[in-house]
Amino acid sequence: MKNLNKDYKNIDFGLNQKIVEALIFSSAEPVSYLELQKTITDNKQLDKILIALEKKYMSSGVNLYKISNSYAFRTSSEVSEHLNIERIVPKPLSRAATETLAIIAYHQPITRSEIENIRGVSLSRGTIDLLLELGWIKPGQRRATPGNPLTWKTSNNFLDHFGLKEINELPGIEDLKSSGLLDKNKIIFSDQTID
Amino acid sequence: MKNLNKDYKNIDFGLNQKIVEALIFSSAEPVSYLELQKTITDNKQLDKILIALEKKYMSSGVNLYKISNSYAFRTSSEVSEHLNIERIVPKPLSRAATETLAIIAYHQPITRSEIENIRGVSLSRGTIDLLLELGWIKPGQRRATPGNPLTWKTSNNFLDHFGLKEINELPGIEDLKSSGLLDKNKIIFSDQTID
Amino acid sequence: MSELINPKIDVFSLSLDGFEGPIDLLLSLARDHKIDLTKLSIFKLAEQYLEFLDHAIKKDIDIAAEYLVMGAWLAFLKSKLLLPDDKIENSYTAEEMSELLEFQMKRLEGIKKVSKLLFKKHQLGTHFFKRGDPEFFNNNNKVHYELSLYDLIKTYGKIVTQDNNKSITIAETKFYSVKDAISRLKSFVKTSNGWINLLEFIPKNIKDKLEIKSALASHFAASLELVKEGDISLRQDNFNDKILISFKNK
Repeated sequence: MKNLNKDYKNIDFGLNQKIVEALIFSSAEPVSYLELQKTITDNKQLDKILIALEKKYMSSGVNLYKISNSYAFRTSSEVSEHLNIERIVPKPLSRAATETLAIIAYHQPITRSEIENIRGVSLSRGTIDLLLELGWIKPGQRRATPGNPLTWKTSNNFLDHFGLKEINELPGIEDLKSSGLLDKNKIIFSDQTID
Repeated sequence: MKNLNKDYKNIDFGLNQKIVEALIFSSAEPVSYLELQKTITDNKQLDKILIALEKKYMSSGVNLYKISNSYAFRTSSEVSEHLNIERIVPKPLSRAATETLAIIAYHQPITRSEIENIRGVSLSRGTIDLLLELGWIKPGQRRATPGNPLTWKTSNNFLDHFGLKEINELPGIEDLKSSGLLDKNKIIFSDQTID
Repeated sequence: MSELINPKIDVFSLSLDGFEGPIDLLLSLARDHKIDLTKLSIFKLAEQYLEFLDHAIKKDIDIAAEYLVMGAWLAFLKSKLLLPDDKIENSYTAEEMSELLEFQMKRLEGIKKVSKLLFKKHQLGTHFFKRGDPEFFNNNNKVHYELSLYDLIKTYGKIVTQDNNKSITIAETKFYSVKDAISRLKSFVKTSNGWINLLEFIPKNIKDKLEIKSALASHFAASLELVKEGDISLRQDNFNDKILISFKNK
């Protein structure tokens, strides 16, 4: 048996790959790395398996997506127009909601009053509520400033929804960064005239 | 273009295979041959695609199954030997359990009778048991009051499930009020005494 | 759809409804007059904003405080631009103020751009799809109960709002029930003879006036019930006379 160690390991790898594949494939929601580790304790092997799976499905109708620290199979964007699947046509969000979502996504973590500051207008009730209901945002740490305001950030659900691996993949984020528009210290008007 | 017919067909075949693959993957129920024909009208090609897909998934963690005249992906039996598969549909938590969990989250550590006090209804035994079983709550210290009642608080599992780093990331009453989750002027908390 | 490019704004037929605040309006004004944000003439923009605001006020449009505050701020900025030497301690210079405003505008414009880019991306459930028929594994501790943070918070919100929490507590009554009166009367069946005043059967230990009345009423109702059952006879010789009970000893 010990002589067969190498072979045995290979068999192990093959089976383990199938297990990981099945675990991710059969789940509708992204499966976290931690979750996968419960089955495949060997991190190195797990990493290899995930790379192998990504390759395997590279040119399939279904692709392996990495979403933050989780993995999910999603239909490939290549076939998107060809699927006659019942689509949930989402109700278009209000301008306030889309802008608020963008502000949270690009400036996270951010407090409510900072959002209001950027938009230059107070946030109507229900905007944060709606984004929370959609599962796209979640509360983050509280600021260590007077009143300890809660911050908001985007969730994995948000990344999943827009097919993003991580926040750095947000469209146009590099431009915003390089032009200094994401600069945290340049919050103006707060102690200025606008409430 | 007509000279390229063969090549063109091949490209077509590849894309069509992806479409069929994606369709079966994303469908909630086995997809019937008839349904697939709506996308791939060429019967011959469709048959070939199905054979190709069956082969492709033959030695995967997920197999293509033919069920009467429909097709579905299912976890392979090889994997299911190692992982216990349950066909369970996630169900929503009962109102009593949700309310109890919410109260524990916001008022922890809290005793059973205090929970009953806030809800105004007595707590059935099963509720705490269920939350305990789900791993969302855990017992805290006993109260130094007559009878030394046990207190309850939320667990790390709870934080994980809701994507929170620490319990104080839970939006507070003020956050709720401004987000519209709570109706203004209707907060009775200030004068509610929880013994 | 194209909120970013406002079709030619006619300043004089404009209402404020279409704008998400004063900076949004400033952006629109800048765009409408093809003012390049990088070569922005703050002075010109301030003038246009104030002109717009002035017009809106004349038209009796309800103007939110935010617009007026910005108006005041711009008027102040304008005056500073006109009188650059005017030095007020602890206050921004005209240049600094212009810069701040420019930054604010550029930042909001940037957000507007990326929010459009974001929603142009393929979206789950519309352009790409998740597994339609998920399977669940027993050994990965997956919770089979669904509960989102939103649900949890919303539930809590409902609990702490009054609507949901109004429970009516009915104080325990001290009234003498008819049922009790019936069993009480029945207990006298064997020991009583002849016509007896109904009042004799009212428990003597009751002190509360209301309770005595209720005992009387329920004993009377009980006596009627017992007549129906054939256990007793009732008699009242005259109106307002005492009510007499006679038990039919079996």
